[in-house]
Amino acid sequence: MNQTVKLTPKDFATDQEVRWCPGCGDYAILKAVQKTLADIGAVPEQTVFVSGIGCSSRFPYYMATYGFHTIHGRAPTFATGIKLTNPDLDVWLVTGDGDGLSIGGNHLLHVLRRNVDVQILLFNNEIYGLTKGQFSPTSRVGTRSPSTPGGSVDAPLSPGLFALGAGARFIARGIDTSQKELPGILARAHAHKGASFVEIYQNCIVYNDAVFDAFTDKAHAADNQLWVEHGKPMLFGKDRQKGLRIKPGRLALEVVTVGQDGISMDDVLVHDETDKALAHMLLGLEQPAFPVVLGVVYQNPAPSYHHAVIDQVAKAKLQKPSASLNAVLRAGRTWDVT
Amino acid sequence: MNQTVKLTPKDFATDQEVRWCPGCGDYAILKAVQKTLADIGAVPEQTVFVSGIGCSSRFPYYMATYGFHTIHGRAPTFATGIKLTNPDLDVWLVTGDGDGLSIGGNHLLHVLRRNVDVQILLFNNEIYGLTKGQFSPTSRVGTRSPSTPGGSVDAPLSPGLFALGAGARFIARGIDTSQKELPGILARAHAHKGASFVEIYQNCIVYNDAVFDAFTDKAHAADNQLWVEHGKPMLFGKDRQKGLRIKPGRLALEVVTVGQDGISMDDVLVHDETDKALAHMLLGLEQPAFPVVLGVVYQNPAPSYHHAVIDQVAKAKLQKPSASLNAVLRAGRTWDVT
Amino acid sequence: MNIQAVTDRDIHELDSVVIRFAGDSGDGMQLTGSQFTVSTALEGSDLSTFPDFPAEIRAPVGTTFGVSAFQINFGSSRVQTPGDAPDVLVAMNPAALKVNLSDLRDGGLLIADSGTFNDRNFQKAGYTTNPLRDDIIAKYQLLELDISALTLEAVKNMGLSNKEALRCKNMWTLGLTLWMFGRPRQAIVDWLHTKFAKRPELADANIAALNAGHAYGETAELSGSLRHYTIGKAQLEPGLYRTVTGGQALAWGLVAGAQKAGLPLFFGSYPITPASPILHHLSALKEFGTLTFQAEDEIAAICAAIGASYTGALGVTSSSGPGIALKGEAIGLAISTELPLVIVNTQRAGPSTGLPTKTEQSDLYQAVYGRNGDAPLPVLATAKPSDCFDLAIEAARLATKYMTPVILLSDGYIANAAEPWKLPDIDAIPDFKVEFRTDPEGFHPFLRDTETLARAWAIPGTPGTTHRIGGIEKNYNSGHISYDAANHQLMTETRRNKILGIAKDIPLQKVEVGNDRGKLAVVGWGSTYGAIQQAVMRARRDGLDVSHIHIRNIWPLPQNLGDLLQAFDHVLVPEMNTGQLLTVLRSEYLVPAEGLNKISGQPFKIAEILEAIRDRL
Amino acid sequence: MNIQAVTDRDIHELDSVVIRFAGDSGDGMQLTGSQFTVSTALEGSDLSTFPDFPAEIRAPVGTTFGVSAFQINFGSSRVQTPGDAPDVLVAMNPAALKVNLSDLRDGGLLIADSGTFNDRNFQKAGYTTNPLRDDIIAKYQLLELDISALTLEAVKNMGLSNKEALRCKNMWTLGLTLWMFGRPRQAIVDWLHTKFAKRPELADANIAALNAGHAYGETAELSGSLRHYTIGKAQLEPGLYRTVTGGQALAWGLVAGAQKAGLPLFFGSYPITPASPILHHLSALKEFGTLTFQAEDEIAAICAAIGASYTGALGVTSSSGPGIALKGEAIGLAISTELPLVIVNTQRAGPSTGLPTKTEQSDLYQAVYGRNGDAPLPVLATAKPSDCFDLAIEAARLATKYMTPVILLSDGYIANAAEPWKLPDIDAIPDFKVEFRTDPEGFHPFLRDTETLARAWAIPGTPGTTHRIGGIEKNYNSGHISYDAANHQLMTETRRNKILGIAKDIPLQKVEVGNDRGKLAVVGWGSTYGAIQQAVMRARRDGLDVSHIHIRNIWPLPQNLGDLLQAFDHVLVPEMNTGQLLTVLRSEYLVPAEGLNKISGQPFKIAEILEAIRDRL
Ligand SMILES: Cc1ncc(C[n+]2csc(CCOP(=O)(O)OP(=O)(O)O)c2C)c(N)n1
Ligand SMILES: Cc1ncc(C[n+]2csc(CCOP(=O)(O)OP(=O)(O)O)c2C)c(N)n1
Ligand code: SF4
Ligand code: SF4
Ligand SMILES: [Mg+2]
Ligand SMILES: [Mg+2]
Repeated sequence: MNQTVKLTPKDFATDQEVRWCPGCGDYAILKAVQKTLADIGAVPEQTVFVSGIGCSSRFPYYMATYGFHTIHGRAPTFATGIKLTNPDLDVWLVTGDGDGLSIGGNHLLHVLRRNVDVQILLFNNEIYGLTKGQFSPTSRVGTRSPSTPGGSVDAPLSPGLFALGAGARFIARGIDTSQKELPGILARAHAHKGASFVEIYQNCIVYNDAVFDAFTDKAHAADNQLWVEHGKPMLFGKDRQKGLRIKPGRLALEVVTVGQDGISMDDVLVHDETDKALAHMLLGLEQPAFPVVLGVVYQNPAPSYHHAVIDQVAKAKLQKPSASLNAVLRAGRTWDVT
Repeated sequence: MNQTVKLTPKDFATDQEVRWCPGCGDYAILKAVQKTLADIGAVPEQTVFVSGIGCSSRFPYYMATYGFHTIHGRAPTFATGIKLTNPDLDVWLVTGDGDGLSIGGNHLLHVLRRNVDVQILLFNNEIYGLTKGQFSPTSRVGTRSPSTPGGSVDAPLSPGLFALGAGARFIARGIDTSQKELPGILARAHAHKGASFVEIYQNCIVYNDAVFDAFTDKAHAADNQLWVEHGKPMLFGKDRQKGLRIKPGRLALEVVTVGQDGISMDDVLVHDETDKALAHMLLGLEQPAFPVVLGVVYQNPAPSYHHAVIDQVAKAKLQKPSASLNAVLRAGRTWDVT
Repeated sequence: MNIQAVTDRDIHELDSVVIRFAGDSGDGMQLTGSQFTVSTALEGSDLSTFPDFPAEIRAPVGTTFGVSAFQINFGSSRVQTPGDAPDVLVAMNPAALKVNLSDLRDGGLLIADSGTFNDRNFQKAGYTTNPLRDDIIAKYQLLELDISALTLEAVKNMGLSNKEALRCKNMWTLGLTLWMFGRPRQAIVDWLHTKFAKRPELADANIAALNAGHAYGETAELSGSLRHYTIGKAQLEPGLYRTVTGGQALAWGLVAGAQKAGLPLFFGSYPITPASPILHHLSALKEFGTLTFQAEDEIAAICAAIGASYTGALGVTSSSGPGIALKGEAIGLAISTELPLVIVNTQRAGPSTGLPTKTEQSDLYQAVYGRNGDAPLPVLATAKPSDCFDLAIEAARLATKYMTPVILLSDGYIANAAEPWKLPDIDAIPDFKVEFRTDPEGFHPFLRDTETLARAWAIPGTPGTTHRIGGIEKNYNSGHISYDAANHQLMTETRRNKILGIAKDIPLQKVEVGNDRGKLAVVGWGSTYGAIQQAVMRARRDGLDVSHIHIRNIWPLPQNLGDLLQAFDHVLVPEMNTGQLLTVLRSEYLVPAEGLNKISGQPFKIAEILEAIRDRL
Repeated sequence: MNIQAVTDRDIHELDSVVIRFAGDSGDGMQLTGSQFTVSTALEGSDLSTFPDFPAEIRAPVGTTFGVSAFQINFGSSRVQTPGDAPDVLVAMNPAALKVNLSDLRDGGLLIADSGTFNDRNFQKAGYTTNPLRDDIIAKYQLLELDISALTLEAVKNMGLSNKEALRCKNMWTLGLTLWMFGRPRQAIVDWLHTKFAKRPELADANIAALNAGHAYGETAELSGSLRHYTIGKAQLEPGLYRTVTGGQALAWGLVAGAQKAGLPLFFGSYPITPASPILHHLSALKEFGTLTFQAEDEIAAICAAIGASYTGALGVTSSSGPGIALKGEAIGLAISTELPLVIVNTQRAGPSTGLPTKTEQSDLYQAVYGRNGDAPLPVLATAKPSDCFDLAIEAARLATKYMTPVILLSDGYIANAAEPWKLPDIDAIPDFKVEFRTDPEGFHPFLRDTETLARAWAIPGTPGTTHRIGGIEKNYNSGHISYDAANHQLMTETRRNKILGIAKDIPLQKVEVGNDRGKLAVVGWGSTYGAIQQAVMRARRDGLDVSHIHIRNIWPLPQNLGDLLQAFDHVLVPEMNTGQLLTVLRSEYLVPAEGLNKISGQPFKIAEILEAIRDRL
């Protein structure tokens, strides 16, 4: 599975004209993914992109690999069949907040629970783009959309907390425009064995423009983005003077400023991506009181689903080396008619 | 909605012969539910039991209230339509680990996320009873069943953690045979406004007998059941000398014995059912290292879905008091043909 | 008018014109078209429109797959279709020309914005050279105008960015075309004022562009090709009119249906093209007590609606083919529990995802036969936008009177097309108030009305009638679950007879045009209505013995349909599918009907059907 | 034998007997029946069985809805059906009597365990007095034995609890019946030893009971009603035989089909009655490399299977009506992407949840027509258990050769019934190895074989053929997505013609029994095979001009079927539904076929069809 010449991001682009709206965040993600594949030395014919339906799910058409643009919400199930049939394949799954969390929530739940070895990229634009802008399960309360002219009333879902509850063992977050960090996160997702879940905040310029500005635009980025790294103190802010610590005596986090009221560097919590309780807290932090936690928030690997499945087949083959259907049919009670 | 004569549990039983296997845990749950309805003074015609498909989902036929035995996995969606249409109704939802977490996982997710005001009882017997014993999403790894003669390999889901990740605001646990505690838990679920989720460990005597013995049978009960109560220290064990405390300096719990190596009553953690982080830890505790946490683990109310939905309708009616369809049709550009 | 006369020898058509506006998704062609429609309607012309937009939300500028078009056919005679071939084509850029030119009829007028005809755009559209210099253009009358420049000129120093200024191009174009056909501007001026209430400078600029385009037509020295035409008023029935799309009419019809049934309306849906407009319209009609529930998927949408019906509302769900496919199991439950439910399918081109923004009639099999078990239900199909209103009410009537789910078929063309609609008086529509069962005496949930066979409907909250229902077979005499063999036979036959009995309660099949016996009957359903009718009318003018039969009740079929079809030597069934109604008619009546099948995602042209008629007579 | 002769004048039937074992779910009647089947088969009788169990897993003891029954028809002539009416009824308790007595033919033998005929059980069964003392019993030959006591006696001092001891009742009964019909015990003794290997005391006790029952028949002084009968061997084709159920045969056929195609088998399924046995059988055949995936629901099951096919496996999914309903959208995708897939539907009584454990043929509409869009696919239907093996292989052949999903219809009766099966030699079955596309030269995913119209199948992992597919319409010449109108028409017609073309590749329709022209053709499909054939054979013996036509290829239909049907004056179509194949035949061939419809969840009786034949001749 190793290749001779190193491929470039361009080598992963198809000749198909990209059909997203000008200015759509999907373009940036496409760029980051193509760069990632080049960086990790992916082999095009060993790589499969699977998606459901939505603007985001158009993704496979633009990757010069194998691709399957399936039906709405079901991508995880196709990916499971693909991976079980040929575990050598490197399977990427692209979905949206509607595709993956509305109609497809159950399949996402079970692909994570089973820990199928695929990289799941959820493009979260907090809206249904392709169907012209209805609110989605991640839309904030009050979202005005064609189906909610008076504002939506459904409480939004947190993709990260949902994934954690589903038993996900790799949970990361990125931003469409964070070209510096995104490829690294995607590479880690790829390196992780088992299901990896990456939520990418993606701007829908037509139907939900600027929903993420509070933490994505230049002005607020530093004070509202906390990029976590395993083993490093969780610092953020313009001159990284702000940090997170455990509220003394409580099971909660608080924002502190190093150098203020006796807070020293040692008070700042060091990120442990293997700590599930910490992951639960970090994924649950909400603006404006807290920054948005980005990067690899949780990783705690376990054997992939296909290993166990294939082991059982291997064991059966070992136990019955020369398995013959003729023999199976003739096992048990038979009689001769002459 | 108040009644004159107080009804007894018997008044909530139908004339239909109960069709579960002799010895099935469902009988005990039925008994507890009928008692609960009597205790809370439920009004039969104002009460609706909705279920999917499964042995557990046969439940409505045995309740002398309104009942809808729907299709597999979809009960939460019917319940949502029922509650929105008539919010005065008291809606109970009965599902199983297959009905609610396998085919129905997505609907359970969204009914919890939307916080629809229904009581959800999930009978978890860790097996598909009605279809003769295949493993379910809560079956432990290695479960031998007709579809997994070599043992199941899928990692099981934790219903409680799943519910928490879905945004549930009331999460409780009980045992079919815990007739002492169950009615109280069900009454609290009923009192809770919004979606309440109750997982009930239920023994399937035919296909999964004794899976819960490790903590349900007399011998092990005391040392393996931790019944939590808001504001009370989390103690368990024969003479309630064991307790939970936060591992010093860590985001984790540990079992301590009061009176041993300097542990005093004050070290034992007091249950705070409004603490989501604590709930996450309690629901994640696993045997044998920890007891099974039972009772109301988490409650943190928020307005029910139907309020917001109906408020919007009310507002619209206020704004357009004498709404006339004739007027709507004639609004905008019209012309006369003479 | 001469740009018509060139080809069309059919005098009745002389007084109608077909215009197509085509441009980039960003050029606002749908707005241009709909505003032209409004002012045309206000002038009392009959009209029919056909918006045709791309699947992509907003494809890259200048690409062929980003081209959006809007066609309108208007005139002083009955129009009924958006017209086979445009007489006038407005191409705002080379890509629009590339996609649409072949449709322009020979001798037709081509208006092109030369301002966009540059090398970058040629290349994006896949041209190597300027197509306007191509020989093929000779077939047409070309009018080249630098609309871009003219627009910029018109709105300069009005404080707009260049981008904003260019956005006014469509209004300039609209102004010009309005002048050509003597349509007034006031309605559009008013509309622009309200639309841009918050940004008056934009309103002013757009109005300036509109007027400039109009003035240009009036003053400019132009080749004879561009002249001022007058189109008389159409002979429409007297009354108050508005234009309406299928999506609007269907939403309003559902509200009316619920009112007539005396029930609250519960609408459970999950967005899908081209069905979403119904959800959008109803979401804005909450003042009627309508509950709209955007569910997590199509299954949740229908199940919530069934739950609502169970609780005493008129449950309605709406989707398109792929979404309806997901509802099959739940429809079976509604049939088994005998609860009222309206299921709207706005059909699109399939199979699978297919062509979401293109129209087709290929879900008839799914509607009539597409369920497990013996699971019959009534199926209705709308013929045109205004028809959606009437049939939505009829669907509500049948659903509540017979306690059954009803499938109402529309399609992407009907949903988006507009036509003039003589406004009904809601109060004059007879109602069909539902009476819930409240008497506990002798009640069980499957007690039946001896006449309709509908079961008793007692809803939660009613004292004394508590009961349990579900999808398992029920005892005919108690409603309790029953595994009895004879009972299952009885219940299956009862469910079947209940639906077949509806045939007694629906209009007899009438002949739309022509005699009720003869050489050829052209039998249609759904949105082929206009094209078939025009084709049959023209054929009859040419003296051909042909009749038009249009079926609204797909199942059960009208009682007299069999005899009617037997009375013709030939039966031709044009459908936008591979022959689905055909199967039903042949198996029901054993008539040797043959199909005329178009599966291109485009509506039939009158000429296509006319030709098929001629071939057979 | 005389207990036969009483009513049946049909000499060919004299040498066959129908026994029904009926008792409580806990009484082990299914075991008794299947063991009786084995030893009967070993004696070389032809046989057909009908297990009929309740929907409840284990209903409360003694209730009528907890009654489980097993019927076997065996004899020296071709048997084909489980028999219309039992000659011998074994009733282990009053509830079993209540449910089954009416089926026992007049003069038949009733064996009742008087040990269970007490007031508590009478009341549970809904009797007020002892039914054995009722007048109706006079019609039958009653043999009252306290089987409970006799069993306890037989196994006493063997260290069993009373409960365990009573569990041996069924073996005592089996022993008695084996004696009656001269069947050997050895096979059962062996089986008991292996079954209770871990608890030898139970094996011994059961064997003791078995022998005691047998000895009782031999020694006891009995009324003439109980005699020792001998039933000759059936004239079956020479060869090695075993008994097989439809579930087993289907699972094995799928494994064989994958082997013949040279592909790994991927089976994605979600449990549902009565389809689950296929999942269970395949889950135990991992040594063949079979992957079985129990998915979270039916949609996940089929989508995983499609993903597997996309990756180069033979994807298979299996369910029953309600589950198949959920797969409709995904089937459309498999049709649109033209991937091989086998979809097995083990039909049950509907609509909705219906009667899960009862059989029906009411999903034919769903199979042939039940999708959105023009979405044709081949549909096959099995006639009997052993047929499942052959058609599973045929389904795999068509799916891979034509790159299409194939629906294979079975039903609950076929799935659970057993019949003798002449074992095929797997190696002698011709294979149809798949050749994946590996040549990048000129490749695109929708390149077609000019003959079959199947598209090129290149799988992930293959260098140089990377490509993208999906449910949006594809360009005929490049496989890229295309919204072009003419292309959609071409692709739709191509998909249609590909499926219709399969008619050239399937057997011509043959006549099972009788002439290929004449007065009446009885046309059947699926599990009505045996009943129709027996009825037609009997009618012909009575000199009636009737033929039996059995259709395995439901879609496309055999090329000669139309002409064949035209050659008969009357066509009668018996179906366990309200007339579904009937619709297809009438619309395809315009033949005035009429239906004979049974929707009771029970298989047809020979007499029912025979009567319908007589009525028409
Ligand atoms: C079965 C089915 N239901 C509904 C649709 C319509 N549909 C297509 S994409 C979509 C939602 C897309 O939202 P999301 O997943 O967030 O993707 P985005 O367009 O925002 O990237 C819907 C409802 C469909 N194609 N199929
Ligand atoms: C659409 C559909 N798929 C599958 C089934 C078969 N089925 C009925 S119940 C059930 C699972 C029941 O398991 P659970 O929910 O745990 O209920 P239990 O019987 O264990 O109480 C299944 C798979 C069905 N009835 N409908
Ligand atoms: S609609 Fe939104 S998400 Fe879709 S392509 Fe356009 S900008 Fe992107
Ligand atoms: S199968 Fe199990 S869950 Fe179902 S009724 Fe029997 S014991 Fe209860
Ligand atoms: Mg989105
Ligand atoms: Mg269960």
